[in-house]
Amino acid sequence: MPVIEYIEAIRSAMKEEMERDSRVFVLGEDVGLKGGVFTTTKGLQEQFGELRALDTPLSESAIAGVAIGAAMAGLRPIAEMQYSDFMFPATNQIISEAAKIRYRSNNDWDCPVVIRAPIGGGVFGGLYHSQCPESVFFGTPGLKILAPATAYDAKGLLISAIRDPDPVLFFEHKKCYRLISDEVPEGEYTVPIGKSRVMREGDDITVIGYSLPLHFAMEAAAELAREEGVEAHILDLRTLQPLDREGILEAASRTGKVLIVHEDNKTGGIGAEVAAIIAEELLYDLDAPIRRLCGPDVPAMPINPPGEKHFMLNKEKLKTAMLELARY
Amino acid sequence: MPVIEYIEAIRSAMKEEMERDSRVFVLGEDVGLKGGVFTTTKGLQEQFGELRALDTPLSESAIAGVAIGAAMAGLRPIAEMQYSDFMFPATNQIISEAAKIRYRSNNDWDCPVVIRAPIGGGVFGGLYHSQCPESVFFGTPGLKILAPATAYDAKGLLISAIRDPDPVLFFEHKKCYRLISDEVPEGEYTVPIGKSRVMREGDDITVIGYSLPLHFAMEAAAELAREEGVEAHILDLRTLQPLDREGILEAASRTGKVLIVHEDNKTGGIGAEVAAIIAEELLYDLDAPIRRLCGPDVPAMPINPPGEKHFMLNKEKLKTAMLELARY
Amino acid sequence: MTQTGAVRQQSRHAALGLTDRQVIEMYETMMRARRFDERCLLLQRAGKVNFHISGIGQEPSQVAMAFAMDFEKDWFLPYYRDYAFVLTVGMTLKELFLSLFAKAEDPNSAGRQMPGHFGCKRLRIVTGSSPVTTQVPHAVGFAYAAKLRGESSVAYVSFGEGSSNQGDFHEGCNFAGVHKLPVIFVCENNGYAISVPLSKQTAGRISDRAIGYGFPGVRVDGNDPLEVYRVMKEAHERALNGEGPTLIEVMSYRLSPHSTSDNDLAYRTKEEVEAHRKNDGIPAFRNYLTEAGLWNEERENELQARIRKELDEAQAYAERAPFQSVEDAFRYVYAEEPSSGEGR
Amino acid sequence: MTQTGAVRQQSRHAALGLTDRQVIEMYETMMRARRFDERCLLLQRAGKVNFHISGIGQEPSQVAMAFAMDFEKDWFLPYYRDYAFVLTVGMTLKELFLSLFAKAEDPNSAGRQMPGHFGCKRLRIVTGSSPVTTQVPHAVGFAYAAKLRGESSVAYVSFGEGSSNQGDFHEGCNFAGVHKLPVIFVCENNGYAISVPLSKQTAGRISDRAIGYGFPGVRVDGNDPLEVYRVMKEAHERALNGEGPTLIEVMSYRLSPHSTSDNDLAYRTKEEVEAHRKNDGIPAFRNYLTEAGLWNEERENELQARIRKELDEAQAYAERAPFQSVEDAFRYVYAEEPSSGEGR
Ligand SMILES: Cc1ncc(C[n+]2csc(CCOP(=O)(O)OP(=O)(O)O)c2C)c(N)n1
Ligand SMILES: Cc1ncc(C[n+]2csc(CCOP(=O)(O)OP(=O)(O)O)c2C)c(N)n1
Ligand SMILES: [Mg+2]
Ligand SMILES: [Mg+2]
Repeated sequence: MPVIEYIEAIRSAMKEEMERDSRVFVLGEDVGLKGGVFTTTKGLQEQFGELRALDTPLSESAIAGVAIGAAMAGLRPIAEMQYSDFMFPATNQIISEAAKIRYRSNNDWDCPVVIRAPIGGGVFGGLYHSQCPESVFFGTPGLKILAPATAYDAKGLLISAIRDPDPVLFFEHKKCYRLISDEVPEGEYTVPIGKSRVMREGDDITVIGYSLPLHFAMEAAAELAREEGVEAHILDLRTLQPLDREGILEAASRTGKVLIVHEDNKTGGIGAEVAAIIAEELLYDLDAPIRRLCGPDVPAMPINPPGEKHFMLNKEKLKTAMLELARY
Repeated sequence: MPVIEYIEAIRSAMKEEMERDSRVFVLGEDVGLKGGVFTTTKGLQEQFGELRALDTPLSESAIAGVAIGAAMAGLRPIAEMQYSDFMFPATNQIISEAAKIRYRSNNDWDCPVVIRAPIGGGVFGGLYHSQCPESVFFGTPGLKILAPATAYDAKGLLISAIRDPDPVLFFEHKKCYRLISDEVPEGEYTVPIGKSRVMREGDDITVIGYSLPLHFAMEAAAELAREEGVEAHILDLRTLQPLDREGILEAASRTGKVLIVHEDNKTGGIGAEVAAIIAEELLYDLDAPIRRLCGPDVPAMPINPPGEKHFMLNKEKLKTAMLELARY
Repeated sequence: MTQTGAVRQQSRHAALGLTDRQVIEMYETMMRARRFDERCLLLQRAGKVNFHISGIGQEPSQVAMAFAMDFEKDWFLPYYRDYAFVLTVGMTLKELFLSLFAKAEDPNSAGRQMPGHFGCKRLRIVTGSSPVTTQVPHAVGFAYAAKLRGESSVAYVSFGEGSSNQGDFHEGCNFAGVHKLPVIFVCENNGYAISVPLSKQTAGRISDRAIGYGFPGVRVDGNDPLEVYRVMKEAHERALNGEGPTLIEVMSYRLSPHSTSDNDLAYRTKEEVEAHRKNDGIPAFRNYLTEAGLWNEERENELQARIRKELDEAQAYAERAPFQSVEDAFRYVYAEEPSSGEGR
Repeated sequence: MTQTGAVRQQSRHAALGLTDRQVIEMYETMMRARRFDERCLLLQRAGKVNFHISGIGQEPSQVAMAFAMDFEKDWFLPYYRDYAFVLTVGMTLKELFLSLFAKAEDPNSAGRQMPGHFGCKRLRIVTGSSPVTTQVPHAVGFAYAAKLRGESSVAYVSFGEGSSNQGDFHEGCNFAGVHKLPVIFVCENNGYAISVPLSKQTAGRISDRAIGYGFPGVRVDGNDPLEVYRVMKEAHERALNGEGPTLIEVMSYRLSPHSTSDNDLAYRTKEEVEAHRKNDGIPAFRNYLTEAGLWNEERENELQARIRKELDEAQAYAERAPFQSVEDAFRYVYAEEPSSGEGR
């Protein structure tokens, strides 16, 4: 299987779905002629024309709102938010509208829109080009939320998102775009929404997370196995809404020691819900308190390099936390 | 001490602070001449004039944004969002601006704004006049979030909020406005932000929550004590951000059996964080899994009476869950 | 109307291409909407329903606008006072009462949403919500879909003058302007946003805002349905010709309180309301029809009796109809069956 | 400039009330901003800094606008290209370099935010962020505070033409229009929003949008700083006289790529850029001064040498300066000491 970059996986998912289904189109700031500020949509306007790879005015609420309207009209829009930090002007359209269209109309109308947004830091983007917005949308029923860590999942999940009959937020980690490459089949495939994936098997500790930090966990796990004989079991949630309850409980019970990890800040993050699920189902199977290793409860990361480094998770921080848990 | 209504407590907090401090003013839709759609700001325009009790255009992002600007300029604005369901257009101003002004300017600027919004259902308001928006803002460091359950706390916390040097979201439950009355001192007093309060002492089970459902818990507790000899310990969080970690741990360890309750939907709610805190600190002191009794994971409550009743928490639902936990 | 002499001037409606039958139907629909609305107010006062939000005073323009649309091809995104509009495009009184009583059979939301929150795919009425103005970008999305598919379809979207101060108005209009999309933005300016009068909502004219988006804005007297029809028809043609959007500001007055929860005398006087009641477009339109020889007292009496009967039957049906069962109350958060994902 | 003969016409700048000294200072500040900006681009290409966002081409108008403001009383909410503006109101090159290098001593954010994200209470520059247009309602809030306190203070706020399509532009302008607040909205129209040209951002004229809010909108050539000054001064006077806001659309062209992360040749040609470079307002203003007898080559050489020295020193200082310590990196999420809560 060819090894491709995470960003290429996303690009090809859009391209192939646009070839397959004339209802699919992309819209957003700079997604057309320029091909996106990260080049995620590069080539789409050449291939599909301006109407299907549309440069919009600088207005996120309209990008989301127009996409929602077009989705209700029967199209399959993929709206890009240039940075997830800039999707907050669209919150009302996402939470009040997209999430509630099916429910409020008693299934008469639906809203199959995909909203893509690059999340996360580590790129010297400073406060407003580094945030993780998951917690803002996570508590809203009616939305689905995806956050792939690998190229394989990025492509397979994005295809699933485009074909999904409900609104999907697709959070791609901008640091993964070129850092992460893995095997991706040539042909069409999908990754099911709502299913987590075991990235690594182990019997000593369980790490549950999503997106970029899982790669730090994998590196740390390899070192811990070699250096300390500690075998970590690592679960990639992949879908944040709906969470894969069974997958979480299975992974947690496997070792009885759980470390939850994400880059979004700790308080009110996805990790709280994962911990709560485990605490309400598996209390007696745990051999250690449930730990969370997350971004600090600080508005956003500084742009200066020591500040950013201090803020971000990395292999060392993961390794320390994992070893501590193993030794508990 | 006089017994007053929850809404009167809120009204008098604003009135007294406006008398005391000329920097304080209120702004929002219909807050002036009409005195608010719930009459929360009634009398303020008569007493303080149009400039300090301002009817704004129908635009929540401007209400928040203008208030933020005025706060940076040294005033103490109280911005009203007519229903919390309608504050989402202001999300960007709240999350990207208010929450980050102090941090991003390294303490050069600050943003002492209060944003009040009525939350919750049970008033036949249907999907968009009944929601609880807590989870949307809870994960954002830099904000403080208050949600009083009693008239005493409503007044004391609102005064604290107005005097607080940082942005505060003040979530008042619209069903409490006239349903809840309790003793409130005549003179000026404050309730500290960040401190929970034990509403009832007991040794069998612990109920932790905030806002309206606590009153259901109190009624259920009284019945359970009488009928079953079960004594519930009930903790009112009052402040959601920052959570009172010590208060939570103390209340949880008192009985070892914890039921968390809120009207906001379960997944991704405040209760998840409370459960996660307990699971990371008190695992070995628990005698039962941590339970959550919350609103269903459904976009919002229907307006038809059986549907609304089915959706809302009530004394019976609390009683059942509390008894089940006591018997665990 | 019989035109006997060649010198006889063409009537206003004929000049607009409206038949006698059509103007009569217009009148009947305004009246049906008015009587329905009055009945709702009555039912709320009688404690039979919790809530009603009234469109009284705005019916003539709403009917006229609907008459300018194509019910087979266009898309409709009406706001909560548009009873007369949705009645014109085909919603029945029974359906409106089912919504008022929040019953399961209500096609708008199965009694989940407040009354006045329209939505019915069968009638090409797009589901709406309470947060104002969110529908404006949606309408632009429908218009964009029409352009992308090469379909001859126009999107109608309405909202109040207060609501035109939301960011979504600006963003939606501007987007449509850039891409010359087939959408008609209708601001129903009834003078108040709950208690806040126009003068505290904006210092400009809503219709003038179109200038900044590069398309025409028109202000029209909402009590003159024929003029409203003319203006809408023109906008509809512009849209179909690929000339882009139009913003229409329909001037009217909100004769009822904002909703049944509102005490309007806290912010306006009885006298002000009574003064505006004199400009009511419905009796004026009846006069027009009478002068044109198309209407008389007998027909009026027949109509009133007919509407009363319709209302009684529809109300009785809706009152008796069941609520959505609690088993179904939480359905349709997501699709129950995954779609095939088939392209076309 | 000496005016010897009575017949000698008054110079343009004198007619506007600007002294010779002032126009020279204006010129020097534009040039300082230009050279600073070029240095930043160089430093980024050399790999010494990660990121710069350039204001090249917009300096003449920025300086002119700042000259129309009152540095003691007004409030400034500049956007990320306003280097020349903040230099004029008093930010130093050292401070700008500290921000570029993201150092602790940077008054804007202690090196937390990207460069170009201004904020400095000492200079009455209000802290800004990256999400565009959020500063527009803030400026209205400053203007409202001035009105409430009865202070003679005007708020300046700027933003790009792309950003004027955000809802916050609309909501902020409309709010200020209703309350006739002392605020000047400045749209720096440089033709592009990253890759998207004006024609794909809007079909209207930005300045025309003011009509819909009931206050004047003016379009002005950004390469003519004296005309920009005149228009700003007028707006400032209107604001102080209680006549309300003004919207000013300053026409310019973004000569640099959007930022150092942008490859602008993906969406525009070298030729287009070169054609616009000919209209650069800085040499034109030098010619004006020369013709007015206020400038010559000697002064020019002296200025360039002086600026080079200033830049070298400031850059060297900032390069050597320490980053904020990681112990301090998470401070100031909330106030560290509760405020006294004292009223006044
Ligand atoms: C975003 C939002 N904010 C506030 C409200 C509450 N609200 C409902 S109707 C209304 C006034 C609307 O006025 P206008 O747009 O003029 O329409 P009208 O009701 O006069 O027809 C308000 C403030 C809302 N529904 N949505
Ligand atoms: C809300 C938001 N969306 C997107 C961006 C990303 N972005 C930064 S600058 C820019 C273009 C701004 O164009 P314009 O307003 O014309 O200002 P200019 O950069 O041309 O001076 C974009 C899209 C942002 N900063 N904020
Ligand atoms: Mg109105
Ligand atoms: Mg620009």
